[in-house]
Amino acid sequence: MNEPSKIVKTIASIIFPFIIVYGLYIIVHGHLTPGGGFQGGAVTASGIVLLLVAFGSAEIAKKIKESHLSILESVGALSFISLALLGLSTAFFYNFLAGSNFIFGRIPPFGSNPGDMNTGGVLPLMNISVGLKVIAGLFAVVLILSFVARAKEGRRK
Amino acid sequence: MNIATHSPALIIAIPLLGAFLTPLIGKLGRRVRDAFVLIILILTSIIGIILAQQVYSEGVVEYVFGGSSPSINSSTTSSIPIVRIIFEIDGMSIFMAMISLLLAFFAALYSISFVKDENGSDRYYTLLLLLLVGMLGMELTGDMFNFFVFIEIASISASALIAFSVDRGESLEAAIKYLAISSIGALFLLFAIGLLYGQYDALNMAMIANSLSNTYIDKIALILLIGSLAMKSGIAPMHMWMPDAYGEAPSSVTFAIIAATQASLYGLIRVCFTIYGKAFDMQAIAGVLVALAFASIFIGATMTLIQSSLTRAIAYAAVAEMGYILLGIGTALFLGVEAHGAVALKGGIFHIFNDALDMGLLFLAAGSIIYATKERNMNNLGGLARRMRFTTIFFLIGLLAASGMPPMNGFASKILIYESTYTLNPILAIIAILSSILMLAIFVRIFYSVFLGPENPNLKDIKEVPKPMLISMACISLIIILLGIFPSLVVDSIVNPAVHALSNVDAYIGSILGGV
Amino acid sequence: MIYNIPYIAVAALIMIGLYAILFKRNLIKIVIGITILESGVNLFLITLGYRKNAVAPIYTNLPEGTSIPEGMTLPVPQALTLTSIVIGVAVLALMLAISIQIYKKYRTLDVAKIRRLKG
Amino acid sequence: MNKKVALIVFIIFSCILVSTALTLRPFGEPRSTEMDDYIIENAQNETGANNAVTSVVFDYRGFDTLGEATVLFTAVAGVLLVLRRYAHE
Repeated sequence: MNEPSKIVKTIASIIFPFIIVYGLYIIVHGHLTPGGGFQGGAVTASGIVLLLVAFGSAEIAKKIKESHLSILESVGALSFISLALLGLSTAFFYNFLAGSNFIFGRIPPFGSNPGDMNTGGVLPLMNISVGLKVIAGLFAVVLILSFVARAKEGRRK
Repeated sequence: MNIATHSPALIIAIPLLGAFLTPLIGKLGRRVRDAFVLIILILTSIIGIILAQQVYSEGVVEYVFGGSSPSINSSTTSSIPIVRIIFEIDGMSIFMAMISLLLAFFAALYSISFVKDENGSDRYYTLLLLLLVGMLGMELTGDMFNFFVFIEIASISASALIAFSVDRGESLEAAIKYLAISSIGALFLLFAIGLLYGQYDALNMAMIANSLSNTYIDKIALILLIGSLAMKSGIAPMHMWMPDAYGEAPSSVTFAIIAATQASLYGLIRVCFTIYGKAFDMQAIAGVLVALAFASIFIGATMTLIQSSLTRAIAYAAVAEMGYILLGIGTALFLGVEAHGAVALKGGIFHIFNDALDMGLLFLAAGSIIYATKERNMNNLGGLARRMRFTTIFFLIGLLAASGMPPMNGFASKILIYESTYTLNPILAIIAILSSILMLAIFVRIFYSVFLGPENPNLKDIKEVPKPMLISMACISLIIILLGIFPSLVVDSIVNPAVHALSNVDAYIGSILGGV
Repeated sequence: MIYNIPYIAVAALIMIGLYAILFKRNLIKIVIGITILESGVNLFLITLGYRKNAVAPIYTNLPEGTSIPEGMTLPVPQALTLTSIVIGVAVLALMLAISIQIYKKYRTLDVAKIRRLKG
Repeated sequence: MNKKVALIVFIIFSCILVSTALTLRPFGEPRSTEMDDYIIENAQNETGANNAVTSVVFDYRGFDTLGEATVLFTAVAGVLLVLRRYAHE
């Protein structure tokens, strides 16, 4: 396989931060606008996959290992289930932050409103942990598939 | 925080937490991880026992996820529709959950020395715990879509485990077959759930059961539900994945997958008895189920005869055993649970427990043979009784129990099934008994060719398998013999509540919707 | 029958998927068939949630004069579809991984040729 | 032989699907919406989120989402297990 051209690499490195920021925006605004952890995580992971395509898996493999990704994924999953367990004083998955004075605790006025970040109880936190999990998980899958593709190339040469 | 109140949530949360932690714990070394997995499984079993006590004292236990109170209080149910996921645990659910816990625990114990590929064993235990989570979720949930999610967890983890020995082409093939069939089945299940949701705007099983109204769409949904769940439980025309998956997976995995298959069968029972049982006349469906049961018994018994691979032969016998369970359940549905059907239902449900133990023990013994000799073909085995004394005894117990011989537990449940099938039609009962005798003959032949007979010169220096494997086989043999001698031990304490739960649909619906 | 067109599209997608699963011999094409089948089921779920002339159930900058709840689509089918899509991705990833291993082992993806397990 | 069975299965399923599509309720006119209307009206108040879909995903049916995240976790673990020979290159 030929090395991608300089144009591809340059454009990828320019676009990359925008995709990441957009994906993170979708994750943290999940409780206000369309989107959420899964969707934003998929966007962010696709941004990283763009780098993988542009620079090749060998370059990326130097920076990040799939064992790190699987740890990151475990951390995301653990923080999600911990948030669910924290509500256990009432019930599993109880939204214990909604209506409290703590972070994200405000209740928005009923009906149309411009949107307030500081609402939603545990939902934004869950969005973030799921987002982390999805980024790590999807990227781990794509990374290992690219390793397989590279191994196949090696054999042919 | 009261553990008893939250036990329905904890029984899922603890193995899930364990599964998420296993990759991290695995970095600390092999022994720590093995101990960790076993501790998680013991903890889950303790929670299961607490939950069981609650179920047997209260009847039906509900748990509302994310509600302002985990239990349903009757004053609010009338004004607020059921929007949250509810776990609804009755005698039948907890019966299945106990089987799953038992099998998962012994599968893990057996794996400690059985799984030698250290490179992938962290993920192996992660997936084993996730398989347990999937089975428990399927059995305890009272929500249709939640059932779909857990069926997917169970089938994805099971197929990854079947493919564990990635260097064998056969196990990869079995894995993709299992995954493809499971996901097609699950998609049709989801389609049926969508049909029911579009009709009644409800996903809760009790809610749907209460509002079914015998329209054309409901009938289509019933056909799709039964078809997809029968496909997942390996019943005759859709059984082709079962010998592959059971035969090619590592034996400890097969042991756990038996429980996953039975969890799908539990879904089928739940659909037939609880969801559709009240609003629909199930006679026609029951006739179809009995026919499928006979097809399974016939195909299972005849195909066992021509196998040369040890594990595949046992896998076909498992198809036949699935047929016996379905025979009991179909007969019960046909005769009606209030009348003669109660005996059939009791036999069918008791046989679920016995099938798990008997087939499981046979697979574990076969796994020990493969572990010791690295050989699956029965023609290349022989004279193992001299070298592997304990395994021989366990295999003998397993085959006597599986073919329904009197002192074993398989007899206790099969006699109930024969008895009730006889009231349905004497010829059917005779066919069932004859197939069982045929199975015994086949098993005796297998036993002879593997354990007795001339010793193969290549197998001179084999040894008995390590202790954890022997302990798990010994425990299961002990349970089998104990149940054979004192069947009332289990029948009175856990089988009868399950039968009662299935025949009492109004209690199931009433506990969610408040008094009926 | 114009109002039933989305359901016809669902039926068509499921039929295309089934056709690929039943009649194609290439493993990758079977996997694609399962994915198309899944898209059909997802489309079905999302069509169940639509109400005529309704907007998405999001209150941020909601258009003036939207009647609540009749002017909003049903939120539950959307959540179910999201779950189902993620599950589909998971199944797809595992099926492709196993297919890769099968290809490495047998050097072919033709299901008729790799079928060692018979009887 | 096998092709014929597949054809019969395909035809049966097609008939079921088309007949279902024609007998379903009209598109865009849900028959009963009790559960969804409750969620639309109370999501803001009970969960504090403006997005009713997110409140369903993470609050009302949060347990499903835990299952969904678990499915993804399972699949990633499965892929890494199946392709473990290529992992450390």
